[in-house]
Amino acid sequence: MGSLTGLLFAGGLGFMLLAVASGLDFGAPPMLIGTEIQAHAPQQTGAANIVTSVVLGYRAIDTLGELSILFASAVSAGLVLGRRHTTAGTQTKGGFILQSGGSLLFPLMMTIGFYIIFHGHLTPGGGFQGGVILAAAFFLPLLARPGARLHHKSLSLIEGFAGASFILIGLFAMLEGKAFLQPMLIQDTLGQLVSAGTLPLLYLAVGLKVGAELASLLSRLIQTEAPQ
Amino acid sequence: MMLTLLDELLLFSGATLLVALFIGRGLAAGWMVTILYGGQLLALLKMAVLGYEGGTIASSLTLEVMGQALSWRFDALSWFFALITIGSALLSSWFSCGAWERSYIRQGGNIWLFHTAMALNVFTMLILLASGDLLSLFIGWELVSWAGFLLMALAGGVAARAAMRYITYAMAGGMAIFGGLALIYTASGSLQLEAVTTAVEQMSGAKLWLLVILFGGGFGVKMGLMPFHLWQAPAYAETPGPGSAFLGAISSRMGLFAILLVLVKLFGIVKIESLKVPFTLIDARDLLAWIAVFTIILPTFTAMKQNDARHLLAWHGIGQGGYMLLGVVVADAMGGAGGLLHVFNHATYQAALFMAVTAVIYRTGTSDLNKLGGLVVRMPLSFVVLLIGIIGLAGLPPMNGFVSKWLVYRSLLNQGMPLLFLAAVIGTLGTILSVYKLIHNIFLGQLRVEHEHVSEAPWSMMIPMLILSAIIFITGLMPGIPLEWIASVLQTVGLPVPDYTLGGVESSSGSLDMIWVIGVLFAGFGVGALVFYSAGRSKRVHQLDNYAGGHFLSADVRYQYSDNFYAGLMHLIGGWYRGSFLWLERGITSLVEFLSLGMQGLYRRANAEFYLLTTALFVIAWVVI
Amino acid sequence: MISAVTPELILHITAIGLIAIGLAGVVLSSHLFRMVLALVIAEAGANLMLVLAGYRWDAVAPILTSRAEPAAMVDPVPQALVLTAIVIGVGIQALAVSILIRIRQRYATLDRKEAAERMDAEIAATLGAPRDISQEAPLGERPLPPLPADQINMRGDSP
Amino acid sequence: MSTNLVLIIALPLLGAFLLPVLMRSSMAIALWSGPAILIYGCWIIADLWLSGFAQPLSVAIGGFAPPLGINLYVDSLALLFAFAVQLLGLVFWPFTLDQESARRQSLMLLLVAASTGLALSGDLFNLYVFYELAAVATFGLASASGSGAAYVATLRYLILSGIGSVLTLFGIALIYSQTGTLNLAHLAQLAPEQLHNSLGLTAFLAILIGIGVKAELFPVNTWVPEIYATASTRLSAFLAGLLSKLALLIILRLLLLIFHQPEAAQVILILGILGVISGELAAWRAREMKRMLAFSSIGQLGMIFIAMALPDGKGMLAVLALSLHHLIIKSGLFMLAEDWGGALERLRGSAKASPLGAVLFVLFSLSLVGMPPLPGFWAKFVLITELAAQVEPLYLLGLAVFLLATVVEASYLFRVAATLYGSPAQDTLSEEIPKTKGLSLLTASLFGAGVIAVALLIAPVGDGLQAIAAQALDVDLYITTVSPAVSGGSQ
Repeated sequence: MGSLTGLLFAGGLGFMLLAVASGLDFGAPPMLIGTEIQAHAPQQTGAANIVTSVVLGYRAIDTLGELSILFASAVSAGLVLGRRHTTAGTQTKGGFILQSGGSLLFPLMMTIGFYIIFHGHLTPGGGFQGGVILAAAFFLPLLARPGARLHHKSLSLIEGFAGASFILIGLFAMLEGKAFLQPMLIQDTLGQLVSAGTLPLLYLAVGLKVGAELASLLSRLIQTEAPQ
Repeated sequence: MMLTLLDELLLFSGATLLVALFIGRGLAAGWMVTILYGGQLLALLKMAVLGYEGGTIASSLTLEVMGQALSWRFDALSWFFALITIGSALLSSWFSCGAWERSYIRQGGNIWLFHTAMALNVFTMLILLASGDLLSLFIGWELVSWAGFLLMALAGGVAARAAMRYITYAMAGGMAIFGGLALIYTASGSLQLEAVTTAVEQMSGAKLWLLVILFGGGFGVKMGLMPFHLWQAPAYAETPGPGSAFLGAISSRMGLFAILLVLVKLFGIVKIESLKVPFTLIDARDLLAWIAVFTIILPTFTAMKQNDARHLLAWHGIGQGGYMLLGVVVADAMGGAGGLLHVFNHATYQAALFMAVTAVIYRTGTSDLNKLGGLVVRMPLSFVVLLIGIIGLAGLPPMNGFVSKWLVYRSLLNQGMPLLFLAAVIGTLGTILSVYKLIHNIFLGQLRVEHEHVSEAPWSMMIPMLILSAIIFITGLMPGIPLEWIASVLQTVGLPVPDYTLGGVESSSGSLDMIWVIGVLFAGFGVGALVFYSAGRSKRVHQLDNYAGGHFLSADVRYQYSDNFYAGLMHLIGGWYRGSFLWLERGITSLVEFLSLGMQGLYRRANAEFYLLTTALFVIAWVVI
Repeated sequence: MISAVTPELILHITAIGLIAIGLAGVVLSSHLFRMVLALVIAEAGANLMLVLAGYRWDAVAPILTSRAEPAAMVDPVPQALVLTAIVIGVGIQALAVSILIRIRQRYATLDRKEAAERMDAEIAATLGAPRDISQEAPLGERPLPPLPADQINMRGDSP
Repeated sequence: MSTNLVLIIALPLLGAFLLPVLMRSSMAIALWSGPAILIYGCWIIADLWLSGFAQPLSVAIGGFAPPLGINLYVDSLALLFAFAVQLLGLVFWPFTLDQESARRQSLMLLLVAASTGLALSGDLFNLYVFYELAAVATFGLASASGSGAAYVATLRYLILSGIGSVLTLFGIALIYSQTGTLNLAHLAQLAPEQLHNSLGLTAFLAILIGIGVKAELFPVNTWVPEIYATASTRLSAFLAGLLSKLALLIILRLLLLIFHQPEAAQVILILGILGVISGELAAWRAREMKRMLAFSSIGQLGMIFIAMALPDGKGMLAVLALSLHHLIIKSGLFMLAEDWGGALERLRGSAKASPLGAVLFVLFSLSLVGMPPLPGFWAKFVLITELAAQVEPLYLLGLAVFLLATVVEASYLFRVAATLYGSPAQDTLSEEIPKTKGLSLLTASLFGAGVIAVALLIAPVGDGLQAIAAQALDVDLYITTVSPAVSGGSQ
């Protein structure tokens, strides 16, 4: 009875929302700020990837907030899980192929991760995507050797300093008399690797932070495997 | 800044509070506070021009908060009520000093809290009486409510529970007034007193009804009007003795003050009369009158059943409030004067009665009417005080209660309201019967063995009681003294003024001259005494040197029947007022409890996501469709 | 305007359908982990809805290249927003999962009702108060007490 | 210096990122850096206020003029709440010295930063981000007590809040699809043409229900009694006192600036009335201090929602007054509950052992009930005069419910007061009676002193609040201050 009601209500809400959404002019968005940003982004941020301009320029504080959320959830997970470590050493290791595959892939994934981070202002991708790949790179060996442990101390160092450097770059702009998180050092080299001023630096911070954050989250989860 | 006379009074009263608060633990604190009450009385008497000639004296303190101007001032109405307030506080406080205070401390009472609470009550009442606009009226009202709560609750135990009950009623009343205030503010955009009149002019019938119900109900709670009367008797009775005297004398009259100010002065009786109860022949004014009459009858007969002297008196206090409202609602010259005079008279005899009972408790340790008796030989002066008090309460000559009740009856007859008159007379009958129970069970009949060595109440308690008795008699003899103040009050609230003389009132339909009445009465007494002393010779014997039903008496035989007093009458009428609206209170309590249980279930058994889904669905459906 | 199944309709159906499925899942599942999974699905729906907001017919990704200017680019803002929203979602999910692990360790159950029961019992035990729902009146007495008959003496009967 | 304002968001974040690292090297620096940041935040705001802050200003982050970039909108209202955030963050600072303290303090700083952002931000999506940040930090802090009950309560809260976020995000997506902008001022300009239709209303309601989770809106507030009973008292105080008000502030801003349709107000009114009824009645039977406060806070927030639903922003002053009043009172009461938590029966006779605590409890209760001349009375007075001025019967129903709820409120609060002053049960030893003491009593006394101070200075405080409310109501001022200008429209 209750479940049927729930189902019907969910369906009803879905249809209602659909009816509302069908009033939208799909495929021809008003793009009030979108058009403006497209027009001004190259001059104001120097990044070829306009999404990057938005993420690190126009809406940089959103990005800061989102980093903080990741950080908050990592810290909270630390609070929740960190009380008693149940070592997972008893688990069996992966086979030879898994282990050596993990070791082999590690440098490759690191490279790809950093490549994506560094080209975030030019091509699709960026700090988040690259950071996730970095985290995956660290995660692979953990899967292969469940007994192994990540170095939490250095991870938290990276976490802290990467996040801090994002803010410090923003504050540095204030020292220069500009606004907080205002892009600086914009050269007229649109489309090249060294362009877009401080944006790649921000993305590097984001990438490191995301990587460290996710890696520490995942390793915590794996280390606190629930007992029977 | 020049201090006005009102400022002086309020400062004096505030100073009393501070003295009680900070040095109330000291030895002579009670005396000091009493002297300060005397000072307040003097400060009030400096404003006597209000009582005799009318006019207003404003306080120099004004405030403006959130666009609302607050002001305070005194007029004849305030002055009259303030006189009773301070007078009863002075005498109650005097009564509490010395012997009573020591015994209270011995029994573990906190005398500091008691004095502070009394002083706080007086202070807040003066603030209420001084209110110069509706907002300050409401502020004063709430302050008085909470101050009263403090005084009622401080004894703890049963008293605290009674006080809890009181504060729930008082909050409900306060919120009704708050709602009424909001309605007036909406209609006229202001909370000055004149705003009420303008608001009333504009309002439609339904809104006006609502307003009358809100204000009448709100103020009525404090007066103990039916059906909001249940809280009052236990709350007043369980307060420490002098506190009972003070509360019983004046506290619930604050409700009458507010009714006089808002409903009579600002609304106008005419306006109230114009509100018809749908489908019947009566109007709002008749409704009020009938509520008043039922407030007279039911609590009075409930009082008759009480076995605790304090509770008995407290129930009567509720009933007597009905006479005051009845007089005021009839609103002709005699009725208005009678109602207001009864405020004064009631304060005097109620205080005296509570004090006498407290004196008995002080000596015997009980106020249980079934455990007392025969004290007249041990405490003759207290007996006299109680006798004078109950004559006043019953409304018999030569005491002051007679005058005010006579005026009310006269006005009922003059205005052609025989049914109301009849009902009021039934109430008086009940009063007479029950006060006889009071004096009989305490003072008459058999002296109990354990009370053999009881002595008269100490002078610190006796003097205030005697002063009150004197006032009761003198204002009974010369009602013109208070009537002079009441004339200004009536003028202030816009009611007609009777022709009064020192001995009573004069009117075409019937005059009363108490000096003459009492003269005749005393002549009669004299004749009686002459007959008594000349005809028979009485002989004083020990109470056991006697016989009943053919048997000689011994100490273990009870020949005073105080249990199941008025058994026949109770059997006859007991059925139809049993419970007396208790069912209403219980019903509301149970309803709230039931709803509360449901709400907790709502939160505890929550499938929160389901709530969210449902709400989202319904609100969106509501706006989309 | 909806005469046939148009592409935009399908996309909207998908997005809102995901939200509805997620909502239904959260409401209906009796297992806490499934509730978290349903939440993930609902979030995916909301993200899809967000990214659809910037879609334009016949437009390219908002990246400037050396080639000639394209006719139109899609709105970059929703893409940035959805990036943020996804990461937020990931953070919350990770936290939820770690809490789930702890609940499993403490209560050895992830059943929604059972966990709620256990929680209530534990709250009642730590606070030292009976559960709110119990039939006893608070503070052991009715809050607005008609005083016991002997104290209030309403009936006036002799004790 | 208005540009410094961004520091009150940035510095706590910086501190939060670095605290765990710092804790490893120097305990002392780490311990004091958090409070130092908060004190600096207070100072920045106080400095701005004292240097003649009169006109609201808009701070563009990253130097991008709105509506392209994100801006902070700083008016007196936002500044007031931002100040309250810093101050309460300081008051409720988790001064503990254990293994977890770095994490806890770091989360607290994140919560403070997020709350400040909620108060100041002028961008819809940015508000959402800060809202989520506050939520995640709250989850972390709520589960930090480490009991199984806390975990379950947190997870239930998390899922409810997550669903709410989905709805909010959906609403934002709708708004963006319709208008193509996210800046509040810009939206306020566009709203009359584009959002005053069923689509706009749906978006608003979705956001309302989503954010209502934090604002304790009925019926998405079922987490309240669970979380408040399991989380630390200080966190409960922060959540009940401040965070709920910030969520409310967002809803208020949206309502005033963008969605001033009568239907939106009506939904809020109905939910508010239900909230008052359910909260106050449930509190009436509560058998435990923290739960009682939790339910009572639901009721109080329902009252604020009723005030918010008044048309044309008439309830602005009432919302402000009630919010600030509730903020002070509930914080104080929760501080008392820190020692007086647990069954109410245990409190019998506590007044003897802790007279100050009992007096404070009575003071807070009186103010909450609305006894003149305490500040609670004025807050309620402002509300009921506005409510009575409405002709629609629903508002009058709200008025009646409000008045009746006050009676219920008085009844249960004073039952507790009577318990405090009653005599202890015979078989309890005096050591068993809980006593208020230490830091929590001190904090509660501070709040008590605040209540008395406001009561004495009610006239200037009232004037100040009226000025703040008038400024917050001025939609044109908001738009001209931010002055979002876009040259081109849709192509």
